[in-house]
Amino acid sequence: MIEKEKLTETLFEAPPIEQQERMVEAILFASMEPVTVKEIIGRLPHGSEPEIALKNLKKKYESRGVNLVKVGDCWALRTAADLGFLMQKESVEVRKLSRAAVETLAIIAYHQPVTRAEIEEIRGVSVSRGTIDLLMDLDWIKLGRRRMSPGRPVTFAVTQNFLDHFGLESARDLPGLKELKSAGLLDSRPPPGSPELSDEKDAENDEQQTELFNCEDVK
Amino acid sequence: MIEKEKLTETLFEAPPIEQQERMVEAILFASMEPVTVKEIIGRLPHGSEPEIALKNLKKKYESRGVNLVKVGDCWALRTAADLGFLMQKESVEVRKLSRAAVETLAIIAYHQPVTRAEIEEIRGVSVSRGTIDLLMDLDWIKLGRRRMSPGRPVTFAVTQNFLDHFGLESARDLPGLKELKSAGLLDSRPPPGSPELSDEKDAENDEQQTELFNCEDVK
Amino acid sequence: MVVNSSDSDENLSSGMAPNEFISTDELIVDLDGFEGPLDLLLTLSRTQKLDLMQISILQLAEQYLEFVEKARSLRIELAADYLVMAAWLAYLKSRLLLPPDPDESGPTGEELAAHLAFQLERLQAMRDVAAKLMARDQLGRDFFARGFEEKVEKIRRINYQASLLDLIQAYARIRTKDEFRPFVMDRNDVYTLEQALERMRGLIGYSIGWIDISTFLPDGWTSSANRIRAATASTFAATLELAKSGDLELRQSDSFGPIQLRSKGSDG
Repeated sequence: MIEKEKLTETLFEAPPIEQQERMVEAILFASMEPVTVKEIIGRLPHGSEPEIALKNLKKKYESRGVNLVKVGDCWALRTAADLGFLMQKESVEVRKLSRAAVETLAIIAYHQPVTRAEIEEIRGVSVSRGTIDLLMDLDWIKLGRRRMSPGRPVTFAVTQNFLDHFGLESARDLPGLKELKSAGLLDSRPPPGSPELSDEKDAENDEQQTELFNCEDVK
Repeated sequence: MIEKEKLTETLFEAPPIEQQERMVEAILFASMEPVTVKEIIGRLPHGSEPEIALKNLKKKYESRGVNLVKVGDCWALRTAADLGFLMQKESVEVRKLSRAAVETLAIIAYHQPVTRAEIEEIRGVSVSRGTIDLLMDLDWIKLGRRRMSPGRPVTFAVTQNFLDHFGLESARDLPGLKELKSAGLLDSRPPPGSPELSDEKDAENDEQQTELFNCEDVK
Repeated sequence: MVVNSSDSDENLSSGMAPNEFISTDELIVDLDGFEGPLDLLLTLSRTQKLDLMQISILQLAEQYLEFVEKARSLRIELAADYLVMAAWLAYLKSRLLLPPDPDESGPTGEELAAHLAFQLERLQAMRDVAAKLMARDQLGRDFFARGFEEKVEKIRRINYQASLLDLIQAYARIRTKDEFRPFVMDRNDVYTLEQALERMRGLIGYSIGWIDISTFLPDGWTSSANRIRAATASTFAATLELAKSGDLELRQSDSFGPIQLRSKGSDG
């Protein structure tokens, strides 16, 4: 069997790009959830280049009632936002989020990865367990890696599902991110008089921000 | 209300047909079930002609990975029938062939064409239907010609796929018993005086072996 | 960003026009609506109708302290963090108003004020982007996913494996299994004690006088050394057995000399 598969791999060339487009289209259409490029590759015949097919499809769907959007590492077909008014039937009642939840979500999105203590410092109040739980339940936030500071606190970051829900290609595309960053409002600036801790945090934070959403990288 | 609706009908023209197509496309995409024309009409702006939009869309999707299909009175977007195979996710489990299957396969390979009764005689146990089926499924054995003996029993022989899998050019490449012995693959010491089994077998199977694999031919 | 003291002085000297404030009463009624002291400060700062970067922190501190005072007079119990903030703002106020004490280390009043301004600005910025975020088109409200999932069929394929060696060994196993049998000694060259006894008993009656033991060896057991050895050993063992039972006598003239035997019943 293995032998046969190998033969298939070498004997048959990847399908023509038009055919690959059809295949990628079918895979994306069939799924409600965004599909990773890796999964697409796994389902296409060997040697296919879904990146090209995806690029072509994105263009083809640009003016249509359904658009091809990138969500993090994934791709998904979504109805065009201007046609939302037709969809009352499909629209789901989104629970109105409390001000605390909305603010906490925004802080996590713009400052990720961010610790609970940092969220509390920014908001000036403690973050209730319920708020974090709610955002976790919505699958909008997830635990990030632990911070390398005393106590090794957990951090929070936004999820792929968050990006999907708000129609963001990546966390770099968060509205106003660039302005906030250049205004220094995303810096972790500790209160004066606590220099030792702050230095360490600053250095680390810098690294993380560069990694997660370097605005300068966005073309 | 009625007054207002009438006004809307007369004051606003139906959107251009391309726009109607986008709308129908989005509705069909997002609907959980196939949608009736009536429902589409109910959701489109007044004066729209979904029949035309549907016809156009059907044509546009004809060669695509997704097709617009009519299901009774309803319309739905479905992945193209020829791409159904993409909707299967294969998981491959590697399993060792059972001893019974390996032995049966070996007998068929060495003695082909061989009847089931002969396989059973050589193995000393009956051959299960499942074993033969499995080897057939694997495309390692096939039916040979019927034996010209009472009952005209079917015979089994190995396939080209078998040869490919085991890296053999022909069944003649299978090592004979003498070679197995000299290679240390047979560690039984036949009692003194008993004739070499291979010789005996050779004589017995002469006709068949000349045709299919003469051990003496092996270089 | 940095709130300098001259700014503060100016604001202080110009006094606070009461109509510019949200009334403290109004704020106290809405106390439950505030998400902590920072939120309250942010709301107070808005009454200055200035860019957050230009607000007077000193003025803000005064407003806050006034708010706390009013709450106290109304016997409204404020949460601890509001009081902590009040204490800190009172301290900040004194640092901003009094000339800096050269002996005192730590951050200056201006530094502390600047940080508070930063915090307020940052919180406001977070609120602005939170609003922007929520105003975005949202999945399930403005744009929609595929209405139903087309089932992805899970196929479990079993890849059976067998190597050529497996095949050959299986064949070898079948073809050689008949050649195995339970272990038994090959007894072709063994002349048993029982056989010797039987033969001796039959012959001894006919013997007269001393006869060499070798003459009792059976026919056909003198062809090979193995057979002679086996027959001799058993015959000798048999004569010992018969001598013990008193049927015959044995004699040997010297070491390694010929062994002779005679029937006990015979005379001589």
